[in-house]
Amino acid sequence: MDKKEFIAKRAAQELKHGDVVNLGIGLPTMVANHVPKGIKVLLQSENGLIGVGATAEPGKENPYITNAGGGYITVIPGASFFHSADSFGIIRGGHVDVTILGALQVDKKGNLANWMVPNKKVPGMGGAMDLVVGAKRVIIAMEHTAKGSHKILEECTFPLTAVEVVDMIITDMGVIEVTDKGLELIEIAPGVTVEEVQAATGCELIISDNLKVINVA
Amino acid sequence: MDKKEFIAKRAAQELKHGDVVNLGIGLPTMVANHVPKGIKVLLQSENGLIGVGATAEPGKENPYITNAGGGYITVIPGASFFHSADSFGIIRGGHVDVTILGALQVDKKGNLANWMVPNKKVPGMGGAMDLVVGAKRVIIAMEHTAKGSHKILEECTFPLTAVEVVDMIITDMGVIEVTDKGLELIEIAPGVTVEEVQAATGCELIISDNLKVINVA
Amino acid sequence: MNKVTTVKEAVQRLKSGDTVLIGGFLQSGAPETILQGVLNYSDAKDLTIVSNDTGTSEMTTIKIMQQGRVKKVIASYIGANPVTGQMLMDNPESVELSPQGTLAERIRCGGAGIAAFYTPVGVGTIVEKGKEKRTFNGVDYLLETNIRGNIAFIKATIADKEGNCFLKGSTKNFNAIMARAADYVVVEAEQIVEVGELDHELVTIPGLFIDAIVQSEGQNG
Amino acid sequence: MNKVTTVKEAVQRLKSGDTVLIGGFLQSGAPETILQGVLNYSDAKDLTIVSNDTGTSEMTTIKIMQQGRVKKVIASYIGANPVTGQMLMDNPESVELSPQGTLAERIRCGGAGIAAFYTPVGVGTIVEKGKEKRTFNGVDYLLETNIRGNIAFIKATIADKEGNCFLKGSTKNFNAIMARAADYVVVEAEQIVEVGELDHELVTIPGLFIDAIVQSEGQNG
Repeated sequence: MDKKEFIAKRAAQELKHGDVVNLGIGLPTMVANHVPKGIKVLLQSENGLIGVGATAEPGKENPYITNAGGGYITVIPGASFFHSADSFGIIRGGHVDVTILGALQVDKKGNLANWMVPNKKVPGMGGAMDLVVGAKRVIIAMEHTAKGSHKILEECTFPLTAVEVVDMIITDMGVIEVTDKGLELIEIAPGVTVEEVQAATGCELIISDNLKVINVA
Repeated sequence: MDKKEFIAKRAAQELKHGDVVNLGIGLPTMVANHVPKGIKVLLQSENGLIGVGATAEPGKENPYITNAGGGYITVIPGASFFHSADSFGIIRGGHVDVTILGALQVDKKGNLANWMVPNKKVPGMGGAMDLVVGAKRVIIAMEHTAKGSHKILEECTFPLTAVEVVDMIITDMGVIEVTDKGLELIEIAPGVTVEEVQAATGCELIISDNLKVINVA
Repeated sequence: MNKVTTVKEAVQRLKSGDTVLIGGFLQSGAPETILQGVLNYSDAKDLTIVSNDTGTSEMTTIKIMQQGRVKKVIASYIGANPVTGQMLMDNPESVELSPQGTLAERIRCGGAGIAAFYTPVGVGTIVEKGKEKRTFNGVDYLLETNIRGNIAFIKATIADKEGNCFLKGSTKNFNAIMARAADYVVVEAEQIVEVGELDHELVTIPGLFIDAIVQSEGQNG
Repeated sequence: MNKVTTVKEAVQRLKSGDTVLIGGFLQSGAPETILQGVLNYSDAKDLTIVSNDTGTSEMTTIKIMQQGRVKKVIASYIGANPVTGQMLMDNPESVELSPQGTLAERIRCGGAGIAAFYTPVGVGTIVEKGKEKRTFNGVDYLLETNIRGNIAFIKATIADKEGNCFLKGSTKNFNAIMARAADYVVVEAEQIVEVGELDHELVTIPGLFIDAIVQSEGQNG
């Protein structure tokens, strides 16, 4: 299985029936394809809709329905639309149950850096700062390292998106919970050792007494 | 002509084509019946609509269309509806051109008291404070005195609705502009003398060099 | 996610000490069926009521107040409810009057995660008592803080079973903003339809804000 | 009060030094016909542009920027417009980045007479630089001030001749709030209809906010 698909599948297991969910661009968007059967979530898109459906089929794009990446999408029955101030009222007001986003860096306090790399062209934070502050639960879904260099750190070195907001980190190597005591590895990918996860992580991991193997069958 | 009708007719002359107007309950509501021909104004009601039409005919009340007094009304073509926060966004944001309201007291600085009488049951300010601060132009339409006692004063004695907001006072005796120098009588009712207006007013009036007689023919 | 329930069930969520947001503007869009349920099926007391006007003498809020269950009111206009007027005379601390636009904005901010805002309304009046005054670009403003409820009772014209609501005409008033500003939101709907029957563009309140839906037994409006 | 005019006429209201609110979200609901008019018929310069994203390389805002007519940008995401990115690198003061929700709320407040508000977004990040931080109920918030424009350019799906606008689907975005926050508002509409043809309940922007209406020549959306 592709790394990204593996991460997306595991992240989808975090969703509960009825959750209002906002998915970041890229890998997090793939989570929508793996929502467990019997579970209905409402996907919000910060540009102004709730009830995001599948990507529009080529040739069937509706120019009035786009997502936050500018892509043409569909909506499900019960969807609705609103302007940007109301959309971020939903987000900032704590009405989004879960947001799943990518990251450049996360640290042991749950600090998040996912909007700019120093000395590179700055794309702007878009809605990321609002989302991670406003959502009840923030899950980072990303590859464990960036071509071998650590992304999970003692302390973020890139400019922060927000302070102490991350609840969980889901990677190709494991599932980590952000706790008051630090980062706790609660699940590990099949065929990976705890030592390997630790070596790929820039801060000390607490290993759960009840460590499980990720099951995305 | 009835005093109130006289005042309402004169007040209606202040409206310009295209104005967004909010009329208070009571006498000011009568202004709507006297809008000059060829002039179209948009009446806003702070409970959440723009494009107020005539009062609903008995038996034809639409329960979904009421005004700020709870009365059943109609709407004109091009009307629209919105919630209270958006309604007061219109008002506070300076998008109402004129509000015409009654008053308990007005003073020479344009201070207004129109929401409570000390030691009487307090009805609450409703939307009055928002309206007089937000509207571009505030016109008071009222009888010149309250059964002989002054309502236009050196300084308001009742709790204020807002500070220095009144632009014009229209009464059964005259039309007064609030200027930097004080209250200037610019029009006088037919058959009334300047001395009578001054005697009915609790502060000194500046008499316009160009004093006209009110014409509501 | 069918949220339809009975009035009796829905009002069990009301607890003593709660702050309750009650939608409507006088009789327009008032959640009278739910309030009747509070009267009949709930004994919650020490309530703080947030309402534009606390209704009129003919409506139900006044009856709940007459049972001695309301300790505080936050409103903008109370001239049509003599019990609220009496409360204010007996104990000025028990009724907080907020200018109508300020009240609406405080509720909107409560739902939108804004802690407080600066408004020019109330400067130089008794409303400014105890509030920070601050000048921006030469104009004075008052700092007003947000309002949230433990529970909100609102009325809709049509609701689908997931809670998407259409509020017709001028019934949007405080209903549309209160729905966003409470931990638990009960809507009474004149008509309850299947999901998908309500036009996407007619949704005044997205269903995500709604926790329980009951059939309104009131008149239209 | 027929507000329909030509693009050429409408863009004459743009003056050098103006703050211009430009609606849309990337290509969605972007007022491209008006912006083409600015490119062709206006020589206003020293502009401050407020836009969620300043568009993409294929769109028109970038062309106006390439003419050297934009001195400042306020936006939340500029990754699709390399000229804005370059402006930021060349002169960090010339591009103000605001979190998207903060940007939206600043504009809404500009239209609603609110001077400033406290948001929890941006605390502990570079966004808090130079801003007041204040604690409400144990949570830190930043004070953000409102934004108004001298002029706004927006797009609607349908407008009636008095300016009542329907914005379909996700094209509401920044268009619906910018329409309320500028001294002069120009809307391009895909379809212009007589007053009364648009359902009261489908009005996204009441006509009172609109000063000029032009026929959009752009694609749908």
